[in-house]
Amino acid sequence: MVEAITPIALQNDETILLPERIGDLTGLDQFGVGGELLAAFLAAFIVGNLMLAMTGVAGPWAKRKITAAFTDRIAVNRLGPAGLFIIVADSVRLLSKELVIPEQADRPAYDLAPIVVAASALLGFAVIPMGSGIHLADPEVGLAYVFAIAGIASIGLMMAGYASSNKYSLLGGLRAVAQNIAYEIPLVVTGLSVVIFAGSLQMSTIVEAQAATLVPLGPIDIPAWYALVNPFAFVLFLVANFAEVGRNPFDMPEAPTEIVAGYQTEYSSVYFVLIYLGEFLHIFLGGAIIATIFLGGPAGPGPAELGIVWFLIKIWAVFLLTQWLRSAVPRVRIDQMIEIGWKGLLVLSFANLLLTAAIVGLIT
Amino acid sequence: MSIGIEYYVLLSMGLFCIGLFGVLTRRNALMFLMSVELMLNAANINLIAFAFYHGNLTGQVFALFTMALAAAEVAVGLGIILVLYRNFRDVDVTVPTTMRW
Amino acid sequence: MAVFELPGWTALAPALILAVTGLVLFVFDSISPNSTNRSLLAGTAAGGALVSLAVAVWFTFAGVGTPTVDGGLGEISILGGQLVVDQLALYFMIVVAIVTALITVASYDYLVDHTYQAEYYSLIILAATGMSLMAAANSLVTIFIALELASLPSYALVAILKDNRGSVEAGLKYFLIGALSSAIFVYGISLVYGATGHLQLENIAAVISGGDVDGYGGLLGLGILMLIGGFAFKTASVPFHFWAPEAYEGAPAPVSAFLSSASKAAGFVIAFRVFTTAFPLGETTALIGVEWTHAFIILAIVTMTVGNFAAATQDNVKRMLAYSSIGHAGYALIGLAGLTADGGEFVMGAAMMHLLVYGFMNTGAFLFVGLAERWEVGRTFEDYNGLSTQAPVACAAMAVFLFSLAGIPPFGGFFSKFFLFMGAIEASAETTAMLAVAAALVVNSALSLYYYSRLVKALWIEEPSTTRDRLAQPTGLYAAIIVAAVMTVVILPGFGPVVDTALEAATAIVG
Amino acid sequence: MMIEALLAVALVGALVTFVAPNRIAGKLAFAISLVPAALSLWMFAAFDGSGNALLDGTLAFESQVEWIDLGSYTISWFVGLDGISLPLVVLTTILTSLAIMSSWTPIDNRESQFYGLILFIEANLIGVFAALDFFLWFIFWEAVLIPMYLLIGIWGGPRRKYAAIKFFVYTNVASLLMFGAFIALVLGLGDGVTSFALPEVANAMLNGGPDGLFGLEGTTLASVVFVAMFLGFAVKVPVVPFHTWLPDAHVEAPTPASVLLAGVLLKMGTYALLRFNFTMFPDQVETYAVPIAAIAVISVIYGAMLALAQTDLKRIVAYSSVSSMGYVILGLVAYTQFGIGGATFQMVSHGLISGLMFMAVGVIYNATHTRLVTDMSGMADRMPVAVGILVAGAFGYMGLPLMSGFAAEYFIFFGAFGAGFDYAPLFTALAMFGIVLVAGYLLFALQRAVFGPYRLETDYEVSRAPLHDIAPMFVLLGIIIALGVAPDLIFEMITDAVDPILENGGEL
Amino acid sequence: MNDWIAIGALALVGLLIPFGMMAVSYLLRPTVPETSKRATYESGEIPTGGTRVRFNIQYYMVALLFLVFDIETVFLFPWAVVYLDAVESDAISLLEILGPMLLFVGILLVGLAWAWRNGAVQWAQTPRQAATDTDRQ
Repeated sequence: MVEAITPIALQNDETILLPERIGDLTGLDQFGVGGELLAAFLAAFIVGNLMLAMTGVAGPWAKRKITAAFTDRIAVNRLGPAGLFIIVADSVRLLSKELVIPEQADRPAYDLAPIVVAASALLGFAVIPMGSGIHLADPEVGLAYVFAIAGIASIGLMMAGYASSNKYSLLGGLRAVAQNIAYEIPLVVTGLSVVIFAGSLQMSTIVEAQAATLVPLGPIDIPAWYALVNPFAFVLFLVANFAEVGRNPFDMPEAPTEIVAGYQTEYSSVYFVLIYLGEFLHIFLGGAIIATIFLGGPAGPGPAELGIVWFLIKIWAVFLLTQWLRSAVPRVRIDQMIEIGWKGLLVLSFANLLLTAAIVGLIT
Repeated sequence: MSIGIEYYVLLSMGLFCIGLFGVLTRRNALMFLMSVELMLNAANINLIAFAFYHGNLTGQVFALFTMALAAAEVAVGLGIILVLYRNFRDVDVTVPTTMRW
Repeated sequence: MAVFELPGWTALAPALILAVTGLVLFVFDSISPNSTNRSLLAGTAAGGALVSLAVAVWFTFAGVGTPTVDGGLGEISILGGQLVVDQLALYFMIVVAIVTALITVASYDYLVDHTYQAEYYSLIILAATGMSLMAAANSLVTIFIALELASLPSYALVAILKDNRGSVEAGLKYFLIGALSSAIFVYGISLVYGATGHLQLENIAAVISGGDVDGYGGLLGLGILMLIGGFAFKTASVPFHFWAPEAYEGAPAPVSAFLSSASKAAGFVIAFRVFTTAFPLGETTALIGVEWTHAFIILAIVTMTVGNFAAATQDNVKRMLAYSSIGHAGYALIGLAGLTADGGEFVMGAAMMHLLVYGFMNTGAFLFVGLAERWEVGRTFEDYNGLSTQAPVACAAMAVFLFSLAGIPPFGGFFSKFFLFMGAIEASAETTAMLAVAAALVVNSALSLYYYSRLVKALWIEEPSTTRDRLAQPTGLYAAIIVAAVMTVVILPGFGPVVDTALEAATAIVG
Repeated sequence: MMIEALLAVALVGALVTFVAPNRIAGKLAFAISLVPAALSLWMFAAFDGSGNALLDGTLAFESQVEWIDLGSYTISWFVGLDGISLPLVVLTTILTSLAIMSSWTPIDNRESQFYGLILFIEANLIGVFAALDFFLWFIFWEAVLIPMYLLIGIWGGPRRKYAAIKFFVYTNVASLLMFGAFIALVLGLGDGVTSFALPEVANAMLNGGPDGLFGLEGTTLASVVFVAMFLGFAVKVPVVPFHTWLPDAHVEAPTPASVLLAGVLLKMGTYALLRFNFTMFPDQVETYAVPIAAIAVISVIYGAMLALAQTDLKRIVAYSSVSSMGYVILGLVAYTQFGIGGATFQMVSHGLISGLMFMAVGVIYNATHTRLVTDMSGMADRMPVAVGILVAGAFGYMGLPLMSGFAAEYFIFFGAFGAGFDYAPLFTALAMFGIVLVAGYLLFALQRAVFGPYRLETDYEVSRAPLHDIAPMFVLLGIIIALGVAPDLIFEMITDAVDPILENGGEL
Repeated sequence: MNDWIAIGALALVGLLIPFGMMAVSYLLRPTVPETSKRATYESGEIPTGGTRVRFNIQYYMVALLFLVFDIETVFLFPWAVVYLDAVESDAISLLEILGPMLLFVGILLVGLAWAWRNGAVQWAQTPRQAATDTDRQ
């Protein structure tokens, strides 16, 4: 009874994905499966390092610059143009620090946590269409996949908090989990209100659906970006997303004034780098999701080859917003955070979902 | 890319047996719960694989329901285990012996 | 009687009414979380159960499920046959509703100064919803969902006395074995699905009859075996009976009554439906090489023997009742063991009658134990000595329950048990093993008379071992117990309609 | 609907009395029990049936309603009276009223429950004698046991628990045996019968009989069923060697319960024997006539000898009942008009006489708190009336002419002499020897207990019994003498019901 | 070309990068073993007590709540996906498409309201509540 399993649900295959392009360019696709695998690996390598580079820029440099600007200071400006070389210096500094591991640390978990945090964030980008053909994979369950992968991070945080055997870390981890789960549901449900418009979970389809014209405004057409179609959902999603990535005003998992640094208290050297990296990747992943399902993905004026540029601009805009809030908004208390999540956002997101559905049903 | 149905069945049976083993050997209520979850997910694998195999979606849909019910079961179970801990200061299923077994 | 003018889904009314009642209770509790307004909550719950009962009875007499050739409305299938309302379904909906009503009324007194009033009642009602959905479920999906809907609240109910170690332990054990069995059940479902490619019972039967599953005989057989495991848990029969004594002894008495009567009945209705509808005996035997009735013959004998012999050795009344309920599960299993390729509706009908009568007498017996717990007279036979000097009426009712459970006239238990015996004899024409079952039935009944009359002796003949002060007379408990006793007696002259309904339902499902 | 009325009155009365306050329970129960008594007497007067209930005779007060339809079989509410059952019904109702009155003195705790149970028993006894559908009959039959079990268990003497359990177990096992046998018979009859109505089963048996079951062929099955049912009923009667529960039960039971036990419950066994074995299985009766007769005679002699050895008055009466029941069996197995008729007559008469004896003993016991003949002497001085009635009853037992006992035994012996089976005269002669023994032990006991100088080994102040203790005994004595003077009061209707039985075997 | 191969490849990369960085740091970093520095950091104080502290029950409540609510989205996903097609195909009325989900969410919200009113999602209790239901936790 050896029979092939034939997938039922068909996906739209017209989008040409990065691995195939590379296969064409390098001629790897003649070499059968092996070639395909190699091509896929190359593509993944490109995407991975792109993200790495972005975080590299953001973490040591952009973050400081932005915060400095808000606090009317001049941040790093010694090394290189506009102090850009601080990136190299910082990475070397951090990597060459001694790795101090607490005695009662729960070892395997303690070591795994940073990797989980970093890798989970990176994996999310697999399905994000970044324009200019930089689109690694396009499964028909893309959106669900992203939410699922992003959710893994909280496991990593919990591991970190638990394994460090430190009261601060434990509390931080718990807070991180409580916060993630509190805002996971509003996030997903609001995302679903977009799916109702697009009628698919596939990222490429969602992006294409936003290419339509909402209202022609003189010469330029306002595109049907869902941020414009359903701004309410956009705001909800934005708020929930900030809580998900644990940034102000929802950064009590690592509230330095309360519990030192939360789950990362006991981490140093490369482990700290990884967690730090993971957090920034998460911020960018959140930005990527927002850009994709609300801001039309890589869409923008000019030729399609510029897609990646527009996409990066949108991501960085979200990043900028997070940093802005970081310096502008105070931190909420844990109980406030929980109540906002369960009593406010959850109800609002359900209401948004049903209203969207009703309106869509009525107008069509 | 096509994989024979029997591999899926073998996988799920393996998973099921692991879960059963855990159920039979573990004394910690939480481990017991996890083992049961393994068994349920083994069933899910079966359902989805067979759904592809038979070319109808019934199995997939049922798998969704199974997940939901499994979660509900875990919720109730954790609640009971919490009360257990309150009363017996332990989550070892062999500790409570108020009534003879 | 304008049932047929209503849309199809209203045929589920008995279950839906219960569901709504449960939600209403939740709303009550959301409005005033700490309210312990017992009369309101118990009233709502009992009211819902009674309305559901009334509707089910109305449908039955309005002819829902009776074949249209007999002037009935035919069976109504909902959601494309996922649920089906026929006589079998209605019959067991009635059983569940009756038990639920008794329980809720009795709980009114049992739960005095209990913190979680509303939760308790809504859990009871939701579990009842699940059970009456089980009666109507016609697809392995709906069966599993209804089963869980009935089980999950039950776990919580058993453990609802949070500070009572016995209750918590009982809840844990009930939950662990329940979770295990439901996992096995789902795996069985997945295997059956793999073999047949369908989850709806008729389609499964069609595939099996078509013989399209040749390659998967083994898979199917294994799946059926696992399904039997699931039923065994729900009906508290071997091999998944371990939980029963613990759960029933530890749980609050009304909950024990609920589980041992309604839950058992619900478990049996899905067993009846699945094995008669989905796995037609002849064709299935051709595929898996062995008749599944043999499994039930063995289970029936072992279960009734284990239950009764264990019960005979108990000193704790509640535990004795728990084991005896295992024994009764064994009796009811005869209804499945006696099925034959070309009939057996009589024996199945007998099992259904037994479950109905059992719903009254067993519930009453457990409620009496609840009354005794309320009086705090203790748990063993000795503690019950001479209760009749102080509470003759309740003790008379208990005597009625016990003699009826033992199956001696003039009580309802006599007829149902005798019909089971007749059915076994009848079936023995096909399978000689049924003679052994009939013999086991007789022997176990004789044995059960011993330990039941032990309790009667303690209640009526022994002198009180200790001097008790006056015993309270809680209204609700008394009312429930007396109603149950009256029904146990009255059902004997009224057995005609019961037999007709049960036999018609069985014929409809078997034939 | 008369029978339903009887049952309804008794059952409702039982419930009412059960919940009535203890003070008035006794009087209330007596008042209620008068209604069935009156009704049954009216029915006795208005009796218009003829022939045997099972052998398509015309029934009196018949009513039949379909009850349960099992497809292949139907069970129905089917009651009716014929010449055999009517006298027993009357006996039941009258004896119950008198028993209730006679228990006002001895019963002094939980009265309401006591009288409620008595009335419940009465209802079921009426049902047993009136029911003509096997299931109906069996339900009443079994329903008698539970209240009697409780009566003995709660209000009995020192060894009451043992006695109650013994009674319960013996009779239940016997019922189970009999029940299984009858079901096997019905199944064996196959399509011959479509219901459990006794007449139908009887007809099916008499034309053709069963056609085998589980590999047994018809005649074997019939014999097995006959033996099984005979054993089942024999425990109830009881006959030696199944009699051991009886002395315990009688001695431990409170007086009124013993009255009912000896007066009516034992008759259930013989009545069932007559209805089932001796009506449905004429061939088997002829086959097993000799062993049955042997058992009967053994019961007579052995019972009498045991009675001779007792010093407890109650025990003496109990064993004497065993021997009297032996006469009944003998009469039945004789299978002649006078035999069976006499047996039936003996049921009634023994019911009356043993009831009388137990009451008398009870009255004496109430006063002296002892029943041992060795403890007392010359009671005649102190309680002349009670003792007088006791003596009268004893003479009734011995078969003094002009008392019902004489007529009954005369009929039986007359019938047994003419019986068809081997050695019938021999058996009868042996049985007659039993009378001598009866006279022996009764006179011996009386001579020691009630005559001679007054001596009492208890420190109770013996006074005359109150009227409501004596009155029932006078009533009974009256009936006994009436039946003795004019047996045809009931013997006619009895023979009228018995004759159809003999048409299927035996000789008129 | 299956998408999941690419995703698997990215997973590989996602593991390679951390391990690479670890390798680099292993080459660079010094190791000066000294036990005192490995003690648990509590803002420089001497660590007190174990780290397995019993934390607020509310974390647990919220987790349970999440377990139930998050799983319900399992049912929302398929519905949301097919919703548009279902609406556009006028085979079935809007009520049949929207009604069940309204009912479903309605029941969910009843549950949420119950949890809300019974303080499952409430971090700190007001004194009144603490007085009325002490064993709520």
